[in-house]
Amino acid sequence: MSAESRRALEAIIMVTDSPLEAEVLAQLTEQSIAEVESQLAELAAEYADQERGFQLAHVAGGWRFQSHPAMAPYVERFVLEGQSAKLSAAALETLAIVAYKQPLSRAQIAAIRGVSVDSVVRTLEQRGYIGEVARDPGPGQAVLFGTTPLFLERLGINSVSDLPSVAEFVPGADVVEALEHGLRVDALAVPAPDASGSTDERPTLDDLLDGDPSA
Amino acid sequence: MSAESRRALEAIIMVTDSPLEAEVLAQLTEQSIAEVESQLAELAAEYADQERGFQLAHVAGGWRFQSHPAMAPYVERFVLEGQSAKLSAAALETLAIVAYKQPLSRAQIAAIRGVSVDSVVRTLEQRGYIGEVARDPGPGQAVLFGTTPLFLERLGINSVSDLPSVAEFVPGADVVEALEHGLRVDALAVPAPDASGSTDERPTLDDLLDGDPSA
Amino acid sequence: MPYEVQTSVFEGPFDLLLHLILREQVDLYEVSLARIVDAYLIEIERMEVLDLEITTEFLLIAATLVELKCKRLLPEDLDIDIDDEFALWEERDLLIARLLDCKTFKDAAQVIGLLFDSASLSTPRTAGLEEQFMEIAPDLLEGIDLEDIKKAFIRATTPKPKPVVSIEHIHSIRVSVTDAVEELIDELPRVGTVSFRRLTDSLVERLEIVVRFLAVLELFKQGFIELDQPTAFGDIQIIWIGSPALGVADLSDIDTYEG
Repeated sequence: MSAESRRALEAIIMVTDSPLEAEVLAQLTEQSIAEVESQLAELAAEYADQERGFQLAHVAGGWRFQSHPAMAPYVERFVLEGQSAKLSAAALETLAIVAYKQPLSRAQIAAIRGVSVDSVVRTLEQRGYIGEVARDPGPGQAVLFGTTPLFLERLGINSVSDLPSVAEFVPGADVVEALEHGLRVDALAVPAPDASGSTDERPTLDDLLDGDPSA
Repeated sequence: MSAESRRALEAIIMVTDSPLEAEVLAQLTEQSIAEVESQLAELAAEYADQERGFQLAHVAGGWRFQSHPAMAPYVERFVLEGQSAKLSAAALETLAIVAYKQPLSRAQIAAIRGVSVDSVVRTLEQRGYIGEVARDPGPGQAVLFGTTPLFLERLGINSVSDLPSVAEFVPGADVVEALEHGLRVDALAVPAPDASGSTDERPTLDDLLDGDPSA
Repeated sequence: MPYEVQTSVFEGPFDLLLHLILREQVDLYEVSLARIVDAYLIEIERMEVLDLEITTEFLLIAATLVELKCKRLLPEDLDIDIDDEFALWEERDLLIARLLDCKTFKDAAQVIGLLFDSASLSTPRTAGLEEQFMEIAPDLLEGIDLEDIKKAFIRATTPKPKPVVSIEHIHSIRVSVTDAVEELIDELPRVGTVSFRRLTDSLVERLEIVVRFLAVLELFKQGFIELDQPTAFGDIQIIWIGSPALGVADLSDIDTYEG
């Protein structure tokens, strides 16, 4: 089963955006940490032998794929030529939410966007556009994010109060709730207000389809 | 220099967050697009031969690393969120129409589906699968919709021309016959076998409207 | 049968027709036209902007179906106008062509669904740049202005459409002709005579008024009521002449009585 678990390790590490601890990998592939570590070392050696352009590296207590240092000139060129400099729609939306609703937690951002925002938040943080501005006083003491002076500078404004007003715009109920509770909202779990009771006396779809003369 | 450039390709694609065009890769590695494409194909084949847990995939006009489909059970355990909810049948049908007939207007979609498509079009737009690609030059300047690169990405295909030909879906003679029978004009034609009994009675006005003479 | 489950199966008249003819193999004779017309009315109501082009097409198709059914049900007319006959065939073929088109994309949709499913087995790598390259990366906010930020915020916080559409159907079904007929049969015997304006003055939606008008016509055809309109474009008087003992449950008996 070692071949299978080695493949699984490659797959998992390929799609994560921050280094993964051997412990987590051991759980996911149902092996001991020692087994995982020996497989990771094997894989790393294989990539080195095959002179791949990437490495399996052990950084910050975890494992990740990264570009090979020898290839840095190509990556730099890619970065400098601006090909990497597109702020994705997801990143822009996240930035906008933080700008208008700060301070707020990662969980609140995720609840508004309806998806996990870890990697986007990290990118924005790394780029220096958002940062930790406070801690939630509640249990867990979640990090609360806000925009940075760099963000204001890049947009050419003095403070977030200079952002265009969105006062006339009413956000969705899910957004309001997410901001109030900081909890993830499951749209399906919320019963639609008019879905109950009133349907009883209405004709069923059987009626709608009923054309059978012999019924 | 081919070994070097293959390494460079691996390194660059490793640090991108969306599919990268062969054209960009060709510029960065100072090769022709054809050379780049053949190297990318070689790399993809190597990973497949070596039964890696990841693939080099050609999607939405670019190249990206992704986890191997066979490893989905492991990756799913890890990537819990971010997986968008499945599309409804109505949304898929609308998407199929846009994919095959683009560019086309909301009214044209509605005419094909025989239903109002306002809300489903909005859902697909919000998901980022379709978008405005042009304006009808005629009066009213209706928005014309087309599919987006994200749609191709989510479908794992490189371009809409990779979709199976629409000719494959044209209903067979049996369907045409069934429709012709069900909607036949001739009053003297033999009634369908299960319509027995009711046909010899003189139809009432209610039959005309309701088709339910004896229920 | 749970209501929602059933409604979500059919989306509109084409879907209904395709299902009835292809799956259930029923004949137009057996198909309830009033229900299909209702399905069209529901679709027209669901449109956010009343699109004249679509509405006209919907009505044309509904009219074709009614004409086909009339033709099939009424005794053979000996002096058939050959032009009318051809026109009907032409409309029928047009309708079949539309249904085939609709079916084509229904099948294509399944393949697209399968592609989605198989592609979802692979997860893309989106890790992006490593930290050491961040410093040299050009400003991501290049070319982004305040208006873009505002638009992105509005996009991100706009109410998302509910994933379940069937609720809209349930709501729309309130305006079915059958419902309106049942309401009238319940109400008219008590009031005896009433004007159409009076009958509809509590209704807000134009569609509800139209549906109620269709219901009145239906009752007139069935012989339950007399209609009187003293002046052109004046108010219509509705006079109940049906048996006062008849209730909603007896509506279906009328058919056998007449037949």
